[in-house]
Amino acid sequence: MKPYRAELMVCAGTGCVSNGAFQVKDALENEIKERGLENEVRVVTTGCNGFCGVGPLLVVHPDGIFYQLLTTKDIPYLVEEHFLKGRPVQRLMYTPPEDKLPVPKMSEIEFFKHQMLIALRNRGIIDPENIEEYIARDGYTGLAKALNGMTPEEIIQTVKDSKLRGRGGAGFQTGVKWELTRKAKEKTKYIVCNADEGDPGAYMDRSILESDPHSILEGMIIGARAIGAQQGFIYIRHEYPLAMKRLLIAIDQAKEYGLLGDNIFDTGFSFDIQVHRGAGAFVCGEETALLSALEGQRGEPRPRPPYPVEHGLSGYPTNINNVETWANIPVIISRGAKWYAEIGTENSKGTKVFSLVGKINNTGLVEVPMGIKLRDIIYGIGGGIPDGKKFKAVQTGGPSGGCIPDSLIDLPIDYESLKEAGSMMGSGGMVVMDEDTCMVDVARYFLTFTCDESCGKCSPCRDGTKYLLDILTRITEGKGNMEDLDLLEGLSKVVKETALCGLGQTAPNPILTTMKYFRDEYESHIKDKKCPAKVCRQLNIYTIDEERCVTEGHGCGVCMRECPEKAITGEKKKAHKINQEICVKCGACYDVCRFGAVIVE
Amino acid sequence: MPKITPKDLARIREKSRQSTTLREGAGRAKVTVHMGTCGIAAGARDIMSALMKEVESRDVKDVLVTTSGCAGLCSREPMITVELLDQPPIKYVDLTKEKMQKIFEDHVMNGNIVNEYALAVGSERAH
Amino acid sequence: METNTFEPKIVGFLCRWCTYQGADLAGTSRMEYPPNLIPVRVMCSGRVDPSFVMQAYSEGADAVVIFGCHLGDCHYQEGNYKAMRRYHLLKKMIEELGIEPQRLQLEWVSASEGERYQKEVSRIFSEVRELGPLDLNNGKAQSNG
Amino acid sequence: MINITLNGKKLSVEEGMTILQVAQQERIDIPTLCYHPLLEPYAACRMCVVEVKGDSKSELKTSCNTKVQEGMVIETDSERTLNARRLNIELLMARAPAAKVIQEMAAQMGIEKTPFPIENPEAKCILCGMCVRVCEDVVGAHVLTFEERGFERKVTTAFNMPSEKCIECGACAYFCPTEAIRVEDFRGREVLHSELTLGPTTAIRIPFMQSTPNVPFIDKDNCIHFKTDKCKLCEMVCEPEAINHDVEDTFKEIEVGSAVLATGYELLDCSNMPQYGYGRLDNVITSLEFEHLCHASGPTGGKILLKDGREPKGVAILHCIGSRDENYMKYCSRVCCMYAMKMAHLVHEKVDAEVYEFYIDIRAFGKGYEEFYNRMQKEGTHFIRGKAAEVTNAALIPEEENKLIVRAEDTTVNMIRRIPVDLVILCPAIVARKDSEKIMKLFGLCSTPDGFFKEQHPKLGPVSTDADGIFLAGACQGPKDIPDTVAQGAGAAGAVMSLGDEVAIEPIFSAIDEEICVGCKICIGVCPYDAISYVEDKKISSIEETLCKGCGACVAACPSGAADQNCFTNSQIEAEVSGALF
Repeated sequence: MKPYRAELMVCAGTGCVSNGAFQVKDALENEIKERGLENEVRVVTTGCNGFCGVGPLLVVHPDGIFYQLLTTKDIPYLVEEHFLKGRPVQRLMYTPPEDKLPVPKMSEIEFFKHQMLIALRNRGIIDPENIEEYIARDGYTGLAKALNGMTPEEIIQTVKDSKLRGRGGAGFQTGVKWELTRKAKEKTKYIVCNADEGDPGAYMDRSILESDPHSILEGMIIGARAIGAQQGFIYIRHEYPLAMKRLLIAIDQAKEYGLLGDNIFDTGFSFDIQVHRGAGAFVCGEETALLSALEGQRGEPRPRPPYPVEHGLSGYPTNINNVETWANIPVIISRGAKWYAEIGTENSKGTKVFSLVGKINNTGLVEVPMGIKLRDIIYGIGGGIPDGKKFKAVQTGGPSGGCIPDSLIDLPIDYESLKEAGSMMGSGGMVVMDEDTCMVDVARYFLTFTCDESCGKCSPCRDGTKYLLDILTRITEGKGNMEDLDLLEGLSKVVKETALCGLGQTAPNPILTTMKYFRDEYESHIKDKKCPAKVCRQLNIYTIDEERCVTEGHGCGVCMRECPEKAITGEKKKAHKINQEICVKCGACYDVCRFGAVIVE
Repeated sequence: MPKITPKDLARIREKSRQSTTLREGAGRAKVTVHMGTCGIAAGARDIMSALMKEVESRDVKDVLVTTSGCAGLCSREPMITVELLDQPPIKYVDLTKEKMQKIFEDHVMNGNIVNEYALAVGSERAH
Repeated sequence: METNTFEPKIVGFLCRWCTYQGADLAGTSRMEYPPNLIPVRVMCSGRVDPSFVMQAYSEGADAVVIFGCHLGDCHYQEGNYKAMRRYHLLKKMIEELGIEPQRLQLEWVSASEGERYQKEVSRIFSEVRELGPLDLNNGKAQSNG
Repeated sequence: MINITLNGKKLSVEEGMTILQVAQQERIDIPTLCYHPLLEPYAACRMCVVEVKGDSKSELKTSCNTKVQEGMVIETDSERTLNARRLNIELLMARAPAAKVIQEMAAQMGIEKTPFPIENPEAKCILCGMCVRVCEDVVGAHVLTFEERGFERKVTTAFNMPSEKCIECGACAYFCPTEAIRVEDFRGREVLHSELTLGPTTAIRIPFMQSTPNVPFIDKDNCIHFKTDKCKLCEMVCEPEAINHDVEDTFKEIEVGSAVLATGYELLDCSNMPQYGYGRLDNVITSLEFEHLCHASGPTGGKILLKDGREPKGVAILHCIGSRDENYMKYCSRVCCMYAMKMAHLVHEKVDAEVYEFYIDIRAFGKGYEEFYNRMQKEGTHFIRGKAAEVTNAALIPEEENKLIVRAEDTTVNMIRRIPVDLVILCPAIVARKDSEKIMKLFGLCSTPDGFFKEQHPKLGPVSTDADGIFLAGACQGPKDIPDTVAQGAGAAGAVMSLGDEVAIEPIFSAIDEEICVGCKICIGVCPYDAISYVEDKKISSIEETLCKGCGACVAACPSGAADQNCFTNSQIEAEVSGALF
């Protein structure tokens, strides 16, 4: 392998790619060639780095300099200064929100500093399309160990001892699940990797698939060995074309190297993996629905029992784990259960990847040890709330998780505490909300999603979520009454208790938690017909500060032109007025007034 | 290609070590070539290529080669700084290709400072 | 137009199972057909010895018709096939002798086909009437009566 | 055995049972909508939830798919359970307000009104998936499916188009708990299940009340299993395990000396005669269907009812439908006049209705028949001499509204009459069975021009046929009433009996003159009955007289003139030819 003095790791995760990472990469390569540096400096495309909020980004090794928000225009200057002259360009570095000085080194950026990478261990460090780079980072040593030195029972025992819990949401003990599948009577067994990540705003699985596909393959091969499966499936959603491509490349490479297929490592153990594209139904992330989809049926959940470990794909015992769980397996095997079990809390071991989004300075993917306090994630890694606003709540666990209020900011994050707070771990979505967020609107937003994604099989979920959404919409439009709150609560509880699958059982969580922690907001919507956060426009009253309109804006009349209902009247250089009887509260006047003369109450 | 064995894994790992060492930023030695305008004018590029050639031909995995801007001593360019793990950095000045080879051989590989080319032993770092 | 008043003599060999019954049916159904065909009942069309046909010509018949069951329906399984083989040979033979081939005919009529029997007999009658008398001895047809 | 506590009662039940099964065994009522014992649990309606109490927490579980486990404590009517069911039924009430089963279930729970908005007050479908599952899992036709998801979910066919894969089994409608699915036949007529015995029929049935043996059989043409290879529900429910779909028809060969054919007749298919509206208009039926209707074990228990359940006020009986008709059957079907009068008598007896008989001639020729005709005239049956021209539902005057109008020329008064009635009974022609041709081939028989089997002689051999040992009885020989059929049957049986042990051989046979035969063996080749053998020591051929059927093929073939046939000797035929030409 030809040595280079510097390697430029261009993030080619979906986030950065959509912001133009490939154009930046091409520009970099051109520029390097032009400067005659192609024998010294190499450009490598990696998977997602996690800090997606500032992409396209570039990490220069060996110095570890982190460049953000790159455009093709920046490239010539960057190459000349840094790679030719050796002067890192401060202008393109990350500057923390409250600081003036840029932080040049990736390892010193707050966002990265507090993370602990296990599932994401290779992100940004290896080329995901090159198996040798994965091997160079101790890849497939776990597999070698598992196949050559361990019995299936020992592998299962190791996973059990590590106390790894399923990262898909429910948090079932992975080792126990493996054992159940292994003990099932049928000889034919399957394992499935659930890569149907459907939570809006969450993309940890995609990131792992894009940056380190081999870690999943390795995990699955070890799992297959332990369980006794002959065939594995990866159910990946069609919306992840890049992840899909890299996965297929990885499978081809693994087959070429004899790590997949017949007689792996000459141990007589054979295993193959097939990739199955999903068509993007949220419910297919539910394991029984996923199995239906894999069988070619409608992606609908089936009643459990029987559980997939006994009666899964085509009736055979099937073990389903999600991407992040599989990615943890190789490290647990190669470094041992004891090492892993030391990370995290009593009942939740290891690390968890969260996708930190919403009203937060540093959006991106973070992997942190279990038990970390919410505060550390939001204020430490996340860099706090933008514009100095107040933190209000955080929604964890995707659209069917719950909202955790600021009063619980010191809550340690693990499966049990989140559940106790009315939310859940889910697959690791984390949506941060500031004081400008209306919690009723938030609940309505998430219900819109779950209602839309309900498969419609069982009536509580199909009809229940629809009527829950109806009631919430009613409330946000100021048409609610206090009986609605009882109906909302009662129906939410019944849906939660009686829905067929996880989608329905968790769909009311946003309502129940917001009602628990922010009941006053609901009451304000109903009793006072006011939205405290001024988000629900139907409840707002728009008026014009006449003095400001004249003195600042000289009666410019933009609002008048913009008003679709012609509710605003006035003349040039005189104060304008809104006729409240005609006003439909669309908020257009508020959006266009440059002088702050339109007031929302 | 034929199937690989666990032993092959180690071989591949070794082979790819160079790049991963770079990315982990943890080499035994680090050579900084000062490539400010002055350095380039004085022939730092030749020094750099000589250095790269050494690294390549000797197939060393644990030496990081990097660049920096002007070190402020423009009259003595081309100039490099060699840092060995746990040792203070050494600056070499007025370099030629031949000198570079000797420094690589003696200092980088074997740990003996080449006093005749050295400017001084200092504590400054590249960044 | 001169009307043809020639009354030909036609000998018909009728299979006992099909055509004879069919002829019976034509009779009981009160169907009209020329009386010029004189039926000779045989057990089966396969029973018709070629010598009978030749004898008929020699004794003054203007035409000979063999009637049998439809192919596949023979009471004796395959007698009508035997008749059909002989019919084709006979046809060649009478041509050699200078007799018009239309003067020998083979027809299938089943027991339920009284109507068909009537039609076939009428047809054959008018064809033979057109041909005129069979002249075997240089224009001096031998007449027995 | 597993020990559980159900509603406070300690029970020991079999392993593998579901909670619902145990509850049903204990006569505890758990409401279900999407559950059917013959289908896999679907657990979608969530009505069957029960509370399962554990050590630390209690959970609501659907009883249809949850199997009992050791130590389970189950409450089927705890407040929590009832509350969940109540809200669930309220949701379904909003979705399917017109579904009777939902209304009843809600009423039982004391719910009058749903708090949720009703979008379509006509809606009946509760999306229990019963139809889809039946079509998919049981029938295997894969026609029905769901489209859309969530609230918009619907049951439909692929692309919302009529599916060619539908085998028209009607299972979906049968399983539908809310009558949201109904079956209509291709003429737009709705088929009710009570009517199935009159229309398309169930695949398992007892062919008719007096059938022997009196057991159900599977009609392969209508059985779902033989169309899709699935279903077999009957096999599942039959406790004595008497049903086996894999049994193939077996053919037994029985050697007999003679056979009586009594293969019967068919009625002319009236749907090919559009003027009478059969199959197109409601309440136009055939005489056989009327017979079925009147039967005590028939669909109405012997009551004469119209399709909508009303009693008819006027009944028209149309004679000679396809009989005595140049376009269909030229012959008289013989029995219709009398049975038509019997039907008129039945109508008088059972309902208060006017009866009109449209006839060409009344043929009451049997013993006591004319007397019955007179009696019917006295009973008030209107006899209209004139063949009915058409049956229509197009009313011209108010009295004809919602009636069937029979139009005919009354030849006794020389006028066209339109008579409005409620029920029209057609008396179709009796015709030979469609498969009679096959039987004729099989037995070497002939038919008369009308297609019925031909007897040997109309007067001298009315039961025997041209084929030895084959006899006829009943309507296969021609339209016949019951007394005639019985008489002919007795005659046929008698003919068979009189055959005795002796074999009657043909009076006509062939023989070979030993003196003339040269042993060329040509005759052996032509004999279809293997009746000729070669006598080795005499070097001649010889005919076994009992085997010879007397076709004379050998005689015609014999080159030496040794073979001859008695009664039809060569010289006899030659003489006959000579005689003919005399």
